[in-house]
Amino acid sequence: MSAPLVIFFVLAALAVIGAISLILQKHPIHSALSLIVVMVALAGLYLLIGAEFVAAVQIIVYGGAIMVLFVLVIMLLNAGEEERTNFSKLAKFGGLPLALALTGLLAATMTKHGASVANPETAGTLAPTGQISTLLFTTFVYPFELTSFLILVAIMGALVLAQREKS
Amino acid sequence: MPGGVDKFVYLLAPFLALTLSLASLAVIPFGPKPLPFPFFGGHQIDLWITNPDIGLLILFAVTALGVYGIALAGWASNSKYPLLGGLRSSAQMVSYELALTMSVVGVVLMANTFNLSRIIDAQSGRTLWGILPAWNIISFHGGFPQLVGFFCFFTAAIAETNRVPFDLPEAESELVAGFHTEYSSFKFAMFFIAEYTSMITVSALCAILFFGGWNSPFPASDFWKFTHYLPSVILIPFGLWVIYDGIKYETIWGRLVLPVIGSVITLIGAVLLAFPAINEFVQAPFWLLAKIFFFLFFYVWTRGTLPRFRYDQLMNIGWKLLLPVSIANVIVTAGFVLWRAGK
Amino acid sequence: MPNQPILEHLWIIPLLPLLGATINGLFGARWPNKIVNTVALSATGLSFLSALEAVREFLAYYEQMHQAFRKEFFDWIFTGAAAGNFRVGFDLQMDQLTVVMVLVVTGVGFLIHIYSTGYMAHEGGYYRFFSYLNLFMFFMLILVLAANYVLLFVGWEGVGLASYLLIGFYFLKKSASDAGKKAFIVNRIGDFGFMLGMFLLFRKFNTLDFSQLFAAVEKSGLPAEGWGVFGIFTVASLLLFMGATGKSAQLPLYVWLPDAMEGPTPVSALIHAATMVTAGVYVVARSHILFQHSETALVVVAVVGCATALFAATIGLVQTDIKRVLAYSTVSQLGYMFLACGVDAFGAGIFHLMTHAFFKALLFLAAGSVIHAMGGEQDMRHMGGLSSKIKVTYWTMLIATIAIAGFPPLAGFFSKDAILFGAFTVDGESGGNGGHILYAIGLLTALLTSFYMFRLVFLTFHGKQRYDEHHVHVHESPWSMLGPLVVLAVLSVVGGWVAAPALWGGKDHFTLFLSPIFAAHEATGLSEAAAHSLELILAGVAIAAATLGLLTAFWLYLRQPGKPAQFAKSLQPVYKTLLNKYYVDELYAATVVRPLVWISDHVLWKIVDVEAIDGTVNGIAQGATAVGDRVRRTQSGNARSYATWVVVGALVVIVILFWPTLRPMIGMVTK
Amino acid sequence: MVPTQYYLILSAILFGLGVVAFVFRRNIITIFMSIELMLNAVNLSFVAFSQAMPATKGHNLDGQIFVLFVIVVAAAEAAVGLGIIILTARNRQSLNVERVDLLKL
Repeated sequence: MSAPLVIFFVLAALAVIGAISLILQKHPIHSALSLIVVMVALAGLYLLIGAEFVAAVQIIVYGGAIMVLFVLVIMLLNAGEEERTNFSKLAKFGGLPLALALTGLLAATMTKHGASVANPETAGTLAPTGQISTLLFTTFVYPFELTSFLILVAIMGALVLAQREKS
Repeated sequence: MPGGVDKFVYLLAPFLALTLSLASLAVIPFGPKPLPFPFFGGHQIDLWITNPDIGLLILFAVTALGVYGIALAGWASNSKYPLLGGLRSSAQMVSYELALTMSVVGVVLMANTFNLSRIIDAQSGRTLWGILPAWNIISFHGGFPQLVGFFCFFTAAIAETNRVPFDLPEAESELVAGFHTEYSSFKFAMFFIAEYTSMITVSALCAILFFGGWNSPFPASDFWKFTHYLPSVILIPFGLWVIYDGIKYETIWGRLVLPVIGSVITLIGAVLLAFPAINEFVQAPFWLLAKIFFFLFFYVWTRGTLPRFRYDQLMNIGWKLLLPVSIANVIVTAGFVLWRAGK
Repeated sequence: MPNQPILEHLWIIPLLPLLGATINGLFGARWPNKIVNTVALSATGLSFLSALEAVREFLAYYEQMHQAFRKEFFDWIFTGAAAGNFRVGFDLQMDQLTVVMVLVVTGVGFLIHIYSTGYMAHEGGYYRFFSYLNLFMFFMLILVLAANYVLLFVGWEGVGLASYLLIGFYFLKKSASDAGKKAFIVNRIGDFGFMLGMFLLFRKFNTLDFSQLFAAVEKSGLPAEGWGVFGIFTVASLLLFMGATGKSAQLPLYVWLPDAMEGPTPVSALIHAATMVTAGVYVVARSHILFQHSETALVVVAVVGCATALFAATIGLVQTDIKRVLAYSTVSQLGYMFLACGVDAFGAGIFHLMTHAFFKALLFLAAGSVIHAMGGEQDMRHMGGLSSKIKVTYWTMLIATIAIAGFPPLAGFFSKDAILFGAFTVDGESGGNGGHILYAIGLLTALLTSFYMFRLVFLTFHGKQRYDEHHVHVHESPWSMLGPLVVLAVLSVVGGWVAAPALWGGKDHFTLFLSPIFAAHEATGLSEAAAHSLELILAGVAIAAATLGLLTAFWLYLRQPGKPAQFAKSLQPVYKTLLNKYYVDELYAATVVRPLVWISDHVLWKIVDVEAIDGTVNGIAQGATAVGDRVRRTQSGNARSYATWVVVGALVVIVILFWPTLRPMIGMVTK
Repeated sequence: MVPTQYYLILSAILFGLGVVAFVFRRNIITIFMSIELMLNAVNLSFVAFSQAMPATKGHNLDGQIFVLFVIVVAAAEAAVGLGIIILTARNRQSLNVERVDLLKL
């Protein structure tokens, strides 16, 4: 068993455990921490794949910004443990089997298609970060600009939502 | 351990803080050349732990995670002052991280890489007709002097490390001791080690990104060879002064230890004098450490000088001053880089 | 070509009354009677004048063209070639037939308008009455001027509407509104046939324009259909005739006319005696080419007309309501006209139509005057001895009676004589003797007619008065009413003289005038002289019959006033039957009305409407509500349920997208 | 060298776990986090594919670019979503989605 595989399995186990604990934890903060674990593990996987830049961005944006926001909000709203209501019978009984079926189907189809499209020759070629920026500013420049607009709108929306109305 | 705390998180917080800030040191290169003499059977040892292509990014990633230590500590303490402290720190760090990252982009543009050692190499040489070292802070070649960038970066860095005048998370006058009110003993110590470590990291970053890293300010020509003896010139008198000062120290313990330390320092200076090879090797780390030392000094200096900002001022500076200015800096620099590339 | 100021603008003639109707209808309510009068009378009068002018111009025009004047004003309906180029224009036409009709309608109409101003003076809804009356004039003129069946049908329905409105003029009286409804509904039955006939004709000849249609008929080369052949012509003619029976109150659809007497007397005079009820005759005459192509149709028309004539006359014998007697006599006279048409003596029919318009209008108006004098009393048993008190009315009425009874030299004699002659000679070549039977019945009817008419006169004006002097203050009507009476009386006298020369071997000018339209048929297999002598004989016989009737009436109602009652007793069943009009209304009620009501009530309303229609609609509504109730539960607002639904959706999408990939796997799993 | 399928299966599992979290947690914030988890799972598959796909002009980074976009969108989403959450919590005094079911704020 080669080193990458070992690393992969360690990280994968980490991620899965984190996700499970995200589900099982009672307190949102704990869920948030579990999610952070998942994200870090994923960042590691990205590094393993060879997507350095994505890994870094994953940590910086997800770990450093988004999750911090989550934690911040949780602390701000002083969210306690969630109350275990079960108003939705559908979710209570139908949720788990459906989710499992979905997972199964996804795994099956993706592996099939992954096998069909993946070709090992070129696999794993490490992509220098420079090329990403080149692509980003040439091929994908319009989507990129669009995302900037998206962010602008998001900022305004967040401001409008979060401000207390002046009385 | 105070009652009613969330034990796991309460313990996790300081560990997180410390590990992350120590980890951030891992990517900082202290010198270009590996140790001249091999260890462990021919293994050559560099002056850095790792030097990845995206070193800078990784650094930011790790520092970005650093906020959790404080925020979680504040929350886990199950007490209102820490909670407020945690809130403040997380908000503050998230806001200033933007300015921090933005202000660095200029440098990255000029060096065209995230790799720290290569950034430093890009600053070797002279600028302005050889008068000045080609440090990003003043260099015209390859781009535009990052003066503005530096100020933005340093301010943001101070805020990022929760130091005066941005130390609202631990503002004694308002929140007893901020996020670590409920901490004591080594957990408390961990927080402080973490804080100072991140100070060091940030200072190192300043030196590397804007002040030419390990490049000496003097030209590399033979005429300026004598500057290579600066280390010993500084170390030997300092060591002698330590010995002298130690002998007439109050406590017996001091009288024993200080002279030893002094003599060691003096010895190092002497060794450097004696062995030019080692001296040459030491040049780069020396300058880098000197710069780091300067910034640490600056930290303490500002702490002794400036009063603490109000929270709204803090936010205003972060969002309305630093961020726009750094973005403008990026734009200008990018323009210059383009222009230079065109030439 | 002489210039034709009016003829080129025929639309003026119908438009004027419409104008009057509109103005009165819209503003009359606030106006004093004078202004209403002015508007209504000027509208009708002007249209009468313009009609005269139009006729003059037409005659001049006919001198040169020798064809009907026809003008298309605008397209009303035009479907492209896709729908068979069905064109209905607002086309008016003028020919001899139209001339007669237009003159009768406008002239008599004008007189009756004048009369109404006096008669209705004290009635409420004065403006309304005149508005309706003008409206009727408009539609009637459209009817007679129309140059195609559809436009004619517009007028046809319009006069039906006007008659409905006017019958129900006293709509607060239940009997009146009922009568109105009855008239309307019964007419619908006829119109149904009429429309079918139109559809059939269009289907066959692809046009409904008179000139084109008849031209097509002529050159379609289709053989005339003999007795018992039910070809296109027979069916179409009979369908049209069905409409005619409805409008002209023939068997079996006559029932509405007697009840229509609920309306004001001028209305009875104008609509239900002079003009509208003759529309059926007009239509038959107008479509005579169709009828001539079908012996069956003609026979049917003749038989129906003849039967109606006798039938109504018998009923008229015993009626005591003065207006009802006249109503039945109207029905009977209309029967005469149809008889004429049936025996292919269209000219005679139209001739009788004209004369009848004169004296029947006069009769009604005089009756109205009597009623006016008696203060609303209509029962002849409560009259008598009025002759000295209301002289003008008496004399005019007497003239009219003599005219209708068919004494020479008054109008009725000539027209009736022409009809009888036609009937007698109809089957000259075809050796059958159906014509003689018709003739016999016609003669009998004539006898009865003169009998009940004189009965009416004697009961009303002679004998000792049977009313209470103190309650009823008898008074002569104003000249606004008497004037028209006199004019009509004169017309009733001279109206027939145009045909007089026939008696002494001359030509019947009226028939001559119409001859361009009705190919004048001298189909009597006899020589000129024989025909003349025969005519004289028949005339004599007719006079004899009329005299007989007169004498009988005189003997029964003046000499021996007790006798009628005795007869009534001795002939109880007959008398009762006649009094109750052969129980026809009851029969209809039993066979048609009650079943219809029952079906409408128990089936159409309680089952179809309530159960089926409302049931369906409400069912749909309730279904929607029920479904909504169920579906609403899914919209719980509970995000977790939504999430689960999303998962379901995702599953479905994946299965659909990757079915090809999945199928083998499923196979593996199942294996 | 790790086969691409492993990554894909892992991402599928993570996604499924995210779904489960979405369905079974009541706390709005946690649900939001589970969405982020799902996004991450998708990102992983993106990156895996970008590594496995045949290279175009040297390297094939489309997958990674997509990931970047996803992250940007996620950031925007987080900003707005958390704003909404704060507002909701203010008005409802509850973070339980099952208590916030009026389909309006």
